[in-house]
Amino acid sequence: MSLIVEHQFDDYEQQQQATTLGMWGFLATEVLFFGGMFLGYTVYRLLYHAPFGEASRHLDVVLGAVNTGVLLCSSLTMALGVHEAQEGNRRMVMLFLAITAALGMIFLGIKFFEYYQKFEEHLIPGPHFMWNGADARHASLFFIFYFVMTGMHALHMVIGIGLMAILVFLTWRGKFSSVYFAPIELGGLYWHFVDIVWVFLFPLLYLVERSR
Amino acid sequence: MIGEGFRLFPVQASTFAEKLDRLYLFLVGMSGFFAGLIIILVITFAVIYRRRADRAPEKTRTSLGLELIWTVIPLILVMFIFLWGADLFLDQSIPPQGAEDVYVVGKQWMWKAQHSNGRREINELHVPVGRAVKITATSQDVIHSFYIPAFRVKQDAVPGQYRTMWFQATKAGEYHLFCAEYCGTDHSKMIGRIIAMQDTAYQNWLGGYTEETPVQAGEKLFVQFDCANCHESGRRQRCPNLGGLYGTTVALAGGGTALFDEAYIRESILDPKAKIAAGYEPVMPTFRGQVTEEQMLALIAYIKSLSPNVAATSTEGARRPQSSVPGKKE
Amino acid sequence: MTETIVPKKIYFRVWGTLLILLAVTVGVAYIHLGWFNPAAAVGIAGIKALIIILYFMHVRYSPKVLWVFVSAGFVWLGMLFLWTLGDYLTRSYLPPPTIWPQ
Amino acid sequence: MSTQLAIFTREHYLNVSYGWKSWLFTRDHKRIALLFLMTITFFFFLGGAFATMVRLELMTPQGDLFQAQTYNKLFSMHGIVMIFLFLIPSIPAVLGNFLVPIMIGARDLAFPRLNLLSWYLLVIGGVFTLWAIVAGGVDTGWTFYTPYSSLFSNTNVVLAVIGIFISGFSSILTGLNFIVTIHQMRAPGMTWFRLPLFIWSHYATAIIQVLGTPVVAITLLLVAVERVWRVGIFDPALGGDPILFQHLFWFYSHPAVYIMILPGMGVVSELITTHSHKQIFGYTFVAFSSLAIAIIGFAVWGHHMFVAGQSQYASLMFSILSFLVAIPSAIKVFNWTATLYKGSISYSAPMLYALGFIGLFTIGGLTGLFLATTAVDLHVTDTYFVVAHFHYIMVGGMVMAYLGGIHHWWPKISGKMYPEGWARLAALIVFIGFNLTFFPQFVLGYLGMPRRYYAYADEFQVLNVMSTAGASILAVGYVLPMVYLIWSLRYGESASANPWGATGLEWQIPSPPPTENFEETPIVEEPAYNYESYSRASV
Ligand code: HEA
Ligand code: HEA
Ligand code: HEC
Ligand code: CUA
Ligand SMILES: [Cu+2]
Repeated sequence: MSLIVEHQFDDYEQQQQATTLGMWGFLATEVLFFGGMFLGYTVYRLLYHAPFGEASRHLDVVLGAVNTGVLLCSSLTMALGVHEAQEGNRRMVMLFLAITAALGMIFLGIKFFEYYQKFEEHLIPGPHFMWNGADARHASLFFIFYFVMTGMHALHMVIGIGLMAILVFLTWRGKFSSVYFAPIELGGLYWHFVDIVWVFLFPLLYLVERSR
Repeated sequence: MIGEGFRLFPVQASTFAEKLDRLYLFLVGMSGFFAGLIIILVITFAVIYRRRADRAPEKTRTSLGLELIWTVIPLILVMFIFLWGADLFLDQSIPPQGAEDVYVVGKQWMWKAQHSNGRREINELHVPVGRAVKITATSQDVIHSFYIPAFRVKQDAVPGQYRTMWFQATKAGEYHLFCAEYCGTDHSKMIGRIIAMQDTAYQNWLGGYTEETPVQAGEKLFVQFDCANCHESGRRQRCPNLGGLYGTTVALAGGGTALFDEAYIRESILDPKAKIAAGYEPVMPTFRGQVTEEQMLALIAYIKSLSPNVAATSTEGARRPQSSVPGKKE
Repeated sequence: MTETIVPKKIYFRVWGTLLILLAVTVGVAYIHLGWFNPAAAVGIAGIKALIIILYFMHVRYSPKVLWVFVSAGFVWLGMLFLWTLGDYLTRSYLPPPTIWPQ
Repeated sequence: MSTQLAIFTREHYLNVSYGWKSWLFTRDHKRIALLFLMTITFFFFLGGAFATMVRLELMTPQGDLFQAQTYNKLFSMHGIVMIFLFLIPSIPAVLGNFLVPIMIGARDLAFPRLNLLSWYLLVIGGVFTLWAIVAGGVDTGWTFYTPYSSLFSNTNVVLAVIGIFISGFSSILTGLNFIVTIHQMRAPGMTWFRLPLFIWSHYATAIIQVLGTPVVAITLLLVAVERVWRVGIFDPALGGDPILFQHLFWFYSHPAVYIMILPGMGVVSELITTHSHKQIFGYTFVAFSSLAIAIIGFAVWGHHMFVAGQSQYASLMFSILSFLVAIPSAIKVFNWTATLYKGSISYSAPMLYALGFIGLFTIGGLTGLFLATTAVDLHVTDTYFVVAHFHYIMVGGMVMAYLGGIHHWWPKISGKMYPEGWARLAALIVFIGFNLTFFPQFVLGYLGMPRRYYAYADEFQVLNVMSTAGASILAVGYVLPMVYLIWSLRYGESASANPWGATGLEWQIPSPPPTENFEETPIVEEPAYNYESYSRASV
């Protein structure tokens, strides 16, 4: 187990700082990537307030809330994983990362069940969209956002789970130590970020106008 | 003017053109001054201080004073230009009272226009000299842009939305009409003529025409599409009376209000369930796919005419120069 | 950059707070509060995001440059929202002409 | 190192290893820069070929050479290739890649593998775009306005959009790499205010690349979704607002025009100081104006939408901000001019390009003020006035700066001198051809000739013929450097480490530099452009 310092860096410290900055820079691009969709959503929600509320009531709050809980738990286990990495407990790291990935998969499972429900209810926008409330057009607009945004989020989850798998493997191979664990930390940052996206998606999509 | 041959400055044929050209020439002058200044300085320095073996460059001094000068002077200048431009722009955004109403629909790749008395034109538009003309434009497919260089005005025609612009011609003649927003294959063929005529000639041209006005056409359509069946018969209790509503704010079922304007009427016809008037059942069927954009304009004109106090002066549009996105405002 | 090892206790506390906030969002959504509903939803989400960033993502224990990097994305997102909504919220509110020079 | 012999035997980044693998898998920022150079040169000439055909069609008022749709595809692909595959990567990915690490005294960029990935992404993006072209082209214009692009056009929009999406990530990675490198890898003593201005402008550029590009990526993705599934958020039939697309598109694409000028400004700052042997006038003002442009530049995008139907208030807001963003550019121009005062100005080819840049950029920028004036824009938007404005800045400005930079650092990059006489001639031809091509377009624009027209009214013909004539001169001016630069690789004189008598770390190391740039990490003790102590010796 040695410290890997790439030739362009002076020392390990500098490499560490550079990679952390780089990761946050990347996350800033992700903020704006999702931001574009959030903006579209906000504009249309302002314009078509009522139909959005009604469409939102067709989503399942219980499943959504459970899923949020699942993700928050996975964030905890991720943070604990990094903590164990700092302390150099190889087995605990593997355990926590594996749990994190498993929670991620539970999330995706629930998500796909929801998609399936929507499919059964003919709520997929397009020629087969069926809506018996008022204002089918704007409702279908809501569902476009629902699918595109959660779909894009799910894609990020899939990538995150892949990363966890790789990290578990590398930990198992003994690549990390209490000094060198940067990849785990970066993986953690990515995971938490994806979690944050969902933290916003949940109230915006599921809780639009529940009080009516 | 069409067919006039080579020139370096466009004809000036509207009130706005005169005002705009003054601003433009000012800008040309100012740019000429600055560009000239920079270029002359650069050339002079390059010649005087060209590299010579017997001369070393001098030490660069800094000067906060100079920096401030060339920050503040341009700043003041551009703010002046901004105000001048903004003034003209706001003028241009607000059609004057009593302007001649013309409806324009863009579609790939032609312009259809209709005058207030119903006379239609394709790729041509007759306008009076000396009177303001207000164009309300929309599009049936993609975005187009209604552009009359001689008048220096332009407005995009956006599908699903109504946009207005206005001008007042000052010189009789034939001018170019262009589509200025790229709209597909024959974008460059989506052109036509604006024919500005003296008011009397214009009235003759218009008056010699007997086809129905948009209001009349709209009235017929109102019957033809069976709107009247609900909105004008004894069933009035079940359906709102459309008289006197234009320009007012109507209450919606489930709270909220909406301004009864062109966009709202359009939405009520195409998508009646989007906004339900308070106290009524959502039984009105949609007419999406049945009403063309031109028929829509006629229906709107008719429904506007049911609110005589507003429609007669046709100022409502004036107050709201660019109708909102359909469904805007809750 | 994390020389500081955050005690597990803090992680559990943060996690507890997040779950409580989740319950609060869902609860608030069912009480009719008018414009406050969306504001609360977004506000609570913002708080959750903030504590995830500060604690789980260790920003609280990081140098100031990192704070700048973290904020940048959100500040820029703010600009995107501000100017775009600036258009949508002021469309068609132009005042009537007072005197028209004819 | 001063003798001929030493240069032939010395090991440097070009001769450490041979074979295609040593290039395609390299992590050396200098080699990656050369990979970028070859790629974007290809795209430049491809874009230029489309421009040539556009200009040929416009010689006559009737649409006679091509069919309408062919013409539409030509200008669309001209715009797409030139913007996304040539100009955005041009200076940052080539000169920036080569010079940023060297100028700050680092051995490489922070993430060399990411840097290589960035080149592969550009190539893959380019391949998709080429595929779109070969499969029949795209006819939406480079702006992809909906609903035309999403529902009406029947060309290869999806392929082109994927190409741009991927090359966008190339740009993001380059920017990310620069930001981290500039923060973390400066040599001892290289404080922020000793950085060459080239670095400041690349830092500002990188901010835009990182924070702007993702928005256009998602926007174009949404257009692709709408095309493929035939439902989408910009569809007016569903109540979607086409203007929302324009907001999202310009949120990136206006700042992107500063991606396309800031690096050029950085290059010009270097050229002006070096070739007049003089410290820059007002270093801090020039440095901070780059940041100001990058930041304010994000708040002006609505000036592309004055007649599109946004609220008048928003239009006024965007108008005033556009005027504000012009001020930092003005500051730069004045400071460059002041730098020349009492300098020792050489007429070498890079300097000719730099002086040309100042003049042409000024004209392009000032006409930007016309467009930023709401009332004037009502008339000239979507006419040739706009076309002239942006070619003045992008071709007259950025391409000039790019060529100037390539000449200036050619000795460093290749180890050979370019032929000075030919180079000056080429600079002159470019300058003349350029003005002849694009100045008449200002007049055409105010006369009211709309852009993207393949057939036009007869009275516009004279000016169009002038423009086409100019374009053919311009083509000669661009082909010439390509020829003699390649020629110089073999027959050029060997270059010394510092042929211009310049300050700056890149000139302290041999030409071409060794793989790790510096034998030992340099220690910086003086501000940038410290010519006072220095110049007499090297005149
Ligand atoms: C590198 C690219 C680049 C750059 C740097 C700029 C710089 C500027 N641009 Fe330009 N622009 C484009 C590329 C660029 N533009 C492109 C590609 C389009 C068309 C897109 C399309 O539709 O296809 C466009 C379109 C465009 C429009 C929309 C036109 C329309 O479609 O209707 C506007 C409107 O405001 C505008 C304004 C400006 C301004 C104010 C600046 C300013 O930043 C300029 C600042 C510079 C100066 C002012 C000169 C230096 C100053 C002096 C010498 C001192 C004197 C100064 C003062 C008195 C202030 N540009
Ligand atoms: C980096 C950006 C860039 C560059 C460098 C250029 C370079 C040139 N452009 Fe550019 N142009 C744009 C960006 C650029 N353009 C954009 C963004 C648009 C808008 C597109 C849209 O509307 O969507 C546009 C649109 C545009 C139009 C308007 C089309 C229209 O609206 O209908 C015109 C017309 O004259 C034009 C001309 C030229 C010319 C003559 C050059 C010259 O400088 C080019 C000179 C180079 C050469 C001539 C290459 C030499 C190569 C050869 C000679 C090889 C030839 C080989 C064969 C023919 C096989 N361009
Ligand atoms: C089946 C009966 C019926 C027909 C046919 C019908 N409408 Fe209606 N319309 C209604 C009812 C009921 C309402 C009120 C509920 C609502 O807002 O949808 C209404 C509302 C409207 C409104 C909004 C009025 C307001 O106060 O908000 C407009 C405008 C309108 N109709 C126009 C038309 C036009 C134009 C046609 C024909 C093309 C038409 N209607 C055909 C029943 C009908
Ligand atoms: Cu219609 Cu262009
Ligand atoms: Cu712009």
